[in-house]
Amino acid sequence: MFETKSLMVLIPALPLAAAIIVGLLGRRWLKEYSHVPVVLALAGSCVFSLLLLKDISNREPDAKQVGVEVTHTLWTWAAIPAAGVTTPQIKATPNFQIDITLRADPLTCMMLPMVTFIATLVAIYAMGYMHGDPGYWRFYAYVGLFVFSMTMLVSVSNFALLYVFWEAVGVCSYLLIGFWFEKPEAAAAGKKAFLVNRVGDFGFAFGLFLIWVSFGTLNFHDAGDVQGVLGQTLLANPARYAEIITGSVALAIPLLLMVGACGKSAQFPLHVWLPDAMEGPTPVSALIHAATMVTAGVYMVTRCSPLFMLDPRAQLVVACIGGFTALLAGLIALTQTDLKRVLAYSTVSQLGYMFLALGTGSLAGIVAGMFHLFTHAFFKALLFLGAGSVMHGMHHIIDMRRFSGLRRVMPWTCLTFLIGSLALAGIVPLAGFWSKDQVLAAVHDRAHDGGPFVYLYYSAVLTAFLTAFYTARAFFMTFMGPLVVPHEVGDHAHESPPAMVFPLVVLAICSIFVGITFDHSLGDFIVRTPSLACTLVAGEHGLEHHFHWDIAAISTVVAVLGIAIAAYFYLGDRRQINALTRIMQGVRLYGLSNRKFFFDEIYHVLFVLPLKGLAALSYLIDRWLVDGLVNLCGWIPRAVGAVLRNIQTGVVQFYALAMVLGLALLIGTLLVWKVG
Amino acid sequence: MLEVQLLYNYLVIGALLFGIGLVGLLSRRNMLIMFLAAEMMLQGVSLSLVAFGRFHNDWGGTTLVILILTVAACEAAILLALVQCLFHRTGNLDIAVWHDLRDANQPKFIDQEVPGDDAAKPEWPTLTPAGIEPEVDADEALEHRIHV
Amino acid sequence: MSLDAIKILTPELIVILTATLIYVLGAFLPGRHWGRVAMLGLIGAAIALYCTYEYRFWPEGAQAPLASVEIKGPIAVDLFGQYIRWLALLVGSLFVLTAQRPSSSTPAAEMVGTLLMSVAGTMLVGSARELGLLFLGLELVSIPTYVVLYLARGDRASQESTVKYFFLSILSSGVLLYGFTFLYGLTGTTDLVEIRQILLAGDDTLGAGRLFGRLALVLIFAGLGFRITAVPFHFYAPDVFQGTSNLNAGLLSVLPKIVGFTALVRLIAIAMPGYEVLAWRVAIVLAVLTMTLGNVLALWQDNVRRMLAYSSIAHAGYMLIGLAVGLAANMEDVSSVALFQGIGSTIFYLVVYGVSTAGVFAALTALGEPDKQVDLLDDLAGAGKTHPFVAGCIAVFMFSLAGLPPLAGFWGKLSLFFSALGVDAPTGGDTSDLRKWFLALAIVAALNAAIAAAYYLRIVGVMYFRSPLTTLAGEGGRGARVALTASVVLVVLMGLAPGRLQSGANKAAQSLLPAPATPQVAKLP
Amino acid sequence: MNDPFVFTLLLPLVGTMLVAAFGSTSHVGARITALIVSLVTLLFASRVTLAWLGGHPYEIDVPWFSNAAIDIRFNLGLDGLSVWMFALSALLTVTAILVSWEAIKDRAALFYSMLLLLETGMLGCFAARDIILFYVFFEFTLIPLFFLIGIWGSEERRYAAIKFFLYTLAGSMLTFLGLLAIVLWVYDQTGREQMTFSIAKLVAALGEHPLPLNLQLTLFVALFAGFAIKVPLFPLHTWLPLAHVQAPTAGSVILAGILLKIGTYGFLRFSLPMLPDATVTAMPCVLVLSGAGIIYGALVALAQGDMKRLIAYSSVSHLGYCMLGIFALNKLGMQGGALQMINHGLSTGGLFAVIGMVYERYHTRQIADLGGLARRTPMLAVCMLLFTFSSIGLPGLNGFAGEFLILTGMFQRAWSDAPAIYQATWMTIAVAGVFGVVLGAWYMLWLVERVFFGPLKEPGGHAPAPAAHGHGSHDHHGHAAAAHDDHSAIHDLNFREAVALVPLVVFMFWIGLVPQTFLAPMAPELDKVEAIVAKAYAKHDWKSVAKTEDELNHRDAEDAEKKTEMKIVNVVDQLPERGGE
Repeated sequence: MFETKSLMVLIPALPLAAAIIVGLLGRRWLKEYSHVPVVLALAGSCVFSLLLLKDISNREPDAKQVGVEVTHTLWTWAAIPAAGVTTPQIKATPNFQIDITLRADPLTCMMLPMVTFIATLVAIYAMGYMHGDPGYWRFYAYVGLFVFSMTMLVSVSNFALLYVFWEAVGVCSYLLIGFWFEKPEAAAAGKKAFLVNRVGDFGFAFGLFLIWVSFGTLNFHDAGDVQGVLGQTLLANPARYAEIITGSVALAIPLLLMVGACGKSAQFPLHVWLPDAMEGPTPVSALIHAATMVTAGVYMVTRCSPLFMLDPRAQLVVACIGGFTALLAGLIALTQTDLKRVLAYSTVSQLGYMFLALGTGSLAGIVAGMFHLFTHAFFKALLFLGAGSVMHGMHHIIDMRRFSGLRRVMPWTCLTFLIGSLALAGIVPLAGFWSKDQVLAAVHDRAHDGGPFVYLYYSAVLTAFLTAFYTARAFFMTFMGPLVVPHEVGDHAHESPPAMVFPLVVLAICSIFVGITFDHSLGDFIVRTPSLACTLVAGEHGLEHHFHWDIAAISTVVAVLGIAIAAYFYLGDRRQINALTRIMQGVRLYGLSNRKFFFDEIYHVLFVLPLKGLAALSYLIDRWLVDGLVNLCGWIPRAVGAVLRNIQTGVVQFYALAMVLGLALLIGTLLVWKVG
Repeated sequence: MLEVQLLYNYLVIGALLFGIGLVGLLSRRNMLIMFLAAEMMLQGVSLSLVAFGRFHNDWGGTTLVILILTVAACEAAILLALVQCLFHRTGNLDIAVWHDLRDANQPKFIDQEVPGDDAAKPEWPTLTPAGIEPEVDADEALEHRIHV
Repeated sequence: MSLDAIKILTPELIVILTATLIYVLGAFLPGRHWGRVAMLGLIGAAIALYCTYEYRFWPEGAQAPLASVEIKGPIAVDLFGQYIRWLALLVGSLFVLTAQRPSSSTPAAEMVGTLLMSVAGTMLVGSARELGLLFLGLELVSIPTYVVLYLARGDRASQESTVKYFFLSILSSGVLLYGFTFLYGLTGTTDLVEIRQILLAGDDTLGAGRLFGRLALVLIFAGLGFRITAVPFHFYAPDVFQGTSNLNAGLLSVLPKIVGFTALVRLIAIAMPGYEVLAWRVAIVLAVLTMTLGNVLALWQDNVRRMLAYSSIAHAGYMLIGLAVGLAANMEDVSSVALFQGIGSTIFYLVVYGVSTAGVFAALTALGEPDKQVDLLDDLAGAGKTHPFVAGCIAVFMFSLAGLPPLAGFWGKLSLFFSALGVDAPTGGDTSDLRKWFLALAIVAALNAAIAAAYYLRIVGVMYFRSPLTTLAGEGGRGARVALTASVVLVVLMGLAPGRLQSGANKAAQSLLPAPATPQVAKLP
Repeated sequence: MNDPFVFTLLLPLVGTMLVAAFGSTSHVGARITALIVSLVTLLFASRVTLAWLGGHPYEIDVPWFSNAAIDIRFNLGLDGLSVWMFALSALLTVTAILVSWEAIKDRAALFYSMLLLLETGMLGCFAARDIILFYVFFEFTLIPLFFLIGIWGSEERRYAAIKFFLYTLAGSMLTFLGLLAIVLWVYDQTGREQMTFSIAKLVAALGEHPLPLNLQLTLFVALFAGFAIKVPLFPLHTWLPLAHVQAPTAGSVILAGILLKIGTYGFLRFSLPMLPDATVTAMPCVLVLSGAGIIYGALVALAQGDMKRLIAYSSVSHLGYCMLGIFALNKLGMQGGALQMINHGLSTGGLFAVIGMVYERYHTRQIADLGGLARRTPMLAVCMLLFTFSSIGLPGLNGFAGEFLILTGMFQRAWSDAPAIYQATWMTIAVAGVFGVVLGAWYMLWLVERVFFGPLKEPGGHAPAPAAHGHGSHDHHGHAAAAHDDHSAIHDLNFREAVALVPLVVFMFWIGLVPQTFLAPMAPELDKVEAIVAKAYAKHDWKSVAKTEDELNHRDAEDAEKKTEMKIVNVVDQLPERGGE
């Protein structure tokens, strides 16, 4: 009943309105009711997203248009006519025009419902979890702000605005991580997250500038006669891409965009901030650091897939980063004792999977990546919320060594956590299996013609095994074994209130059915996005689905093997695992994994200390050298004065003598000079 | 041609007078003598003026000379009053006494004793008979030279 | 001198008569209100000056514009003379006001009378057109200054300053007179305008070639250099200022400068046309030395009057710039108009400097008390709190002397820099080296202004930022306060509307030369 | 003459008298009068600005010091470059008065009159269309600030006031010579009728008869001396931290908010349009200096322990961006630079106001003494966060709009149309610019974290028992009983302080969300300047002129006797006076 353009505006507007209302009124009036406007707004925008999804899905792309897209311009952000980029490719001097334009195409329509649905569930969950916290209203204001920024990030149609909401989402995560600002670790973690994101944005900004200089515009869509970077005209004949950006620029733009994506989605070089982000409240971790914000990087790479297609080396780099991060995160997650840290590293690992899929460079790979993103959002949010309810029960203690056998105390959390773990491990009926299968299939197809993709395939399988192992380990250590409860909790360890259990159940159901229902339909829907529909990406024959029995078999075997070994070690009396740990500690491998491969320390030594040293040095220079020079200039007149002071001896005859000498000098010059 | 030659003679003498006056003003330390030297400079000027007047057959020069004389008389009057007051304060006519007004960091002007004629006969140290108070030479007390 | 010449001199006569009246009556009638009588005298002189300026007593024939040629006799009643006489009266009245409450030891009548005498001397120099009268005017300024210096405070320091000033002054007047002799010798006449014509005519009767002329030039520069405290002759200023009272220091820093620059302009710029090439080089060298030494040494001084002495030396340097430009631009084959811009700016600066300095010393007198005057910079500490109005005025004067925009000093510096940058040598001649000299001069002047701001700020800083050490009595007398307010109003007014004064100064400079239609005659061999 | 311009400028002057009259008794009278006067001036200033935006600008053009030869006019009028700075000056003065409401007790009348004098200077400076008038107001702003820093500053105020005054005066003396030389050159070229001082006529005249290059370079160095010190550009910035740390809050707000922009405004108004060839020749050098300034300012800010000094060095870095934008010499860069001038005014003005408020409460500026203030004063922490995000260029706020345009402009200059020999250096400068953004985020957030987040720590009162800190477990329900004795009186943001900050926040969001409303009015004027400079850039051959960095360095201009040939005509003063004066 709503017209498409008004839908597109309403989806981000509702959470913003709610955030402003709670922000202004929350402190004095709403207090404990400040969740009401936010939850309603999120639910509303979720319904609108579904309506938009239905509206876009039944639009048929006409012949000459590549894919389906609807753009709606709100107002002009900045317009500098003829800002002038003088490159041979661009004939007229383009003007620097940035308008606030929203777009709706299958890719956005897939992301919007996912984000809003999970956000609503998390908001409901947080009613229970954050109950009684003095900053209750502040939490919901930030959540509203975050969902607004995320929905805008996904539906904006200009690189500059993508950068804008890229950083806006970063700020919301800064505010939410540092929610309990009295805790110094939380404040430091918030700052760390923001700075690492900023480093990522450093690369992203340069990508932007290169695009502006090469294309003469930053718009995705075509605005008037200006051809958008991913506009219809360019996508119609992708050969012109090769003409516009050639050689090193073709490699530079995708890599720089990848740096931005790494910063946001916590990939290998810039992954250090995500585990520390666990300092924030758990609903935040569930919403932001599992389901929505971290996926922004994957969304952006998919959106710009035509740019990535230009240079195979770029795709390889993306794949390698993805594969390596997956493996690395998997290894670290093995020895983590903090349940949330385990889940954090599993998120980094699964994101690595998605980038690996995108890196294969085939349409099937991209679709697999997006599908894995879609399913991962659900079961990872479920796992985080499960961990949250454990913390809620265990008086905020999440160290797995302090408790075990909680299945008796929290049956519902245990059941839903089990479903989530199995989904993550990739057991057959559940969501994880189908999406991981598609990813492995894509990598397998690419591995046919040899080259590095073969090793990536093997590392992917190994990571699958590791994922299964550490998920099962986490589940067994928490819920299996004798009931041990940390002394602070005393005797009142309890199941979480219904407000927290309901989202768990809903997410569990989704984790079960999402995989099967959307296995093929999601792919067919996404392919109609303009950037994916163009021949450069889709190739001649588009997307065909065929189920790889062999890969499905391998992944299931590997998953079951992982769970079995975990069961062997962690069920029962754990003698073997303790022995194995001691061996590993002997050979220092255990420390390596537990201390997160010392990346934090490396970065501290490589970047933080040198810069602080340089800062101290430059302050010294400023105080002594630069200021010294200025004072020197100030000192010269005084020095000259000090010398000249001595002629004023006070004796009259000295003065008379000096006067006569001056006169003699004058007369001497006029005799010698003979001028005039 | 005689005229110009005659003029040059006068001018030379005038210049000499001026020079001597100037040197006198610089070297002597007695205020009265300094003033006299200044007057001598003016005399030199007057002589030159009269010579030029004579040469140009114009009375301008001589009128100027008369003006100079009157002004010199005024200055003489003022000087005498001034010197009388200064003598009243310091007891001698030495210009070098007046050097209190000087730049902050300048040392006091010490009047180096010019080695007088008595340097010829050195005073050997003589043993004074015990018990007699050595008599103090009056001149030693004054830190300035008596005959200025 | 014919009767009408005396008519022209009525203002001077009135001032001198008042002075004598005060002397005579002062001897008989005790009482200390001679200041008011002196003011009456000055006002009378002003009225007289106004009348003569309005030619009411003029002989009928002389209705022509103030071309001084027609009037024989030593008086040059051209606009330049009028300008200087008005300035003398203005500054004179400021000093007489400040002198309303002399210290207990000074005889009031004699003090004020002598003050009037020196004002009369300045007016005489302003209108002198003949060597004799010029010398008389110069001495009429110096001799009363000896007396005033001695009368100031009767203690050892004031006596020392008197004797120092006396001897160095007679030395410089001796040198000056020797310069006059050669000038007279060269031309055979003592009338400046005739000297100019003879030198322009250029028949060398003496056969001594350029020697006598250049000797005269240098000697006159030396003689008058003492008056305007140019560098090699500036030595007396700091010591004499330190020794004497604030009133005398003001007197010494303003009147001799007015007299010195008037004489320099009349003698060198006008009366010796052939010798510009040497003259402007000497003027530039003197200007640079004077500015730099004045500013640089002022940084070290702790005594207020010593610092202001060095500041007055520095300002003499700035005024020499105008003179140098006037001289450089006055070469025969250049349109002599540039001359006025140079000398015009000097005269304008003279007014600005005169009023500001008179104001500062009036303020210092106002802050002190007759028997214990303000000496050290620390005495002024905290004056901003204790005497806000007087301190405010001193701050205005300091910023004006530093040349900061909203005040008169800025326009003085503007016109000086303008003339320095805008100097244009003879169209034919090689302009490059002349240009280079004057550009360097402008830059040195700009740097000096920056250095000068340092010690002016120090005074303002001491007054406003520090807490008072000694209690400032502030009974310098109502007269000093009136003088202070008058000069601060003048400085601010000149700052806001400098237009009329600047064009007045330029026109005064123009009037120095009879219409440039004089025949351009070949240079002396 | 009911021209609102005259009212806008005269009001603060009248206000000074009023404040002196009312305020002599108690500081309450003084501050209320000052507030009323500044609000009325703000009203008039906005009326003038809106009139200009509405298309029918007000202007005054009255002869001030003009005779036959010289024509100095009292010529005021707004245009693209100066309209926003004019309005911002009036706004920030109100903020400054509100911020120093309780802070200033002794000699309040003198304080507020100096503040109003400063406002006249600023308003006049931006509205002046005549060179001498500009210079008069440019120097006039020095005196009030000298007193503000000198009398009401903190420990080293005397040294800071004198150093600030002398440093700026030395530079501006040379600028004065440069301006006079320009006027004389135009006078000579246009046939010597009357010497015009109006900026528009000079630019037009210089368009037809451009100065020879070496003369242009000398004048550029002279102008550079004055404006670069004011900006402050990298090597000449040492007066800024000293002046900022020692100045009272109101002084810092106005000094950072407006006075620094007179330098960049000077470049845009004088150096670029009048000396285009010299600007292009000096461009590589200035770009290197501003790039270095960005990184250097950020690094030194990182190493600071005093809050105000940190913000001062951050302004060095931010103004490095402005200069980078302006000297990128393309449309994007210049519009970004002009916009950044306003943004920096708002964000740094706000930052100094907040720090002033913290100082009012705790009487310390040392970061080490403070901690966790967000719990004690939450609203103040929110404002601090807002201003910090604006100053580190967070999108959605004003900082981002300016910085994005500047960096895009600089990249475009370095990438697509830079001469071969300079391409590498300009690329590194562009990289330095973007890296500066990261550094900016680091030291600003580190400041906010140490002062506003973390456990509550207040100077004097002992730090409250820290909440139990087990790993992962924390006590967020109740707060440890904080027994701080004398700090209970610390109140959060009161109404007056809120009123001082709210307008800044409103404008920050407005510029952030819709920068176009602020860019459009500036565009025509900037495009004219850009056209002149672009023409000079086009015909400039890069290989011949190898400009050494130190030759351009301002300090040489200040010390060395400059011996460059300069052909300037003398001032002809018509002999007979036509008509009465």
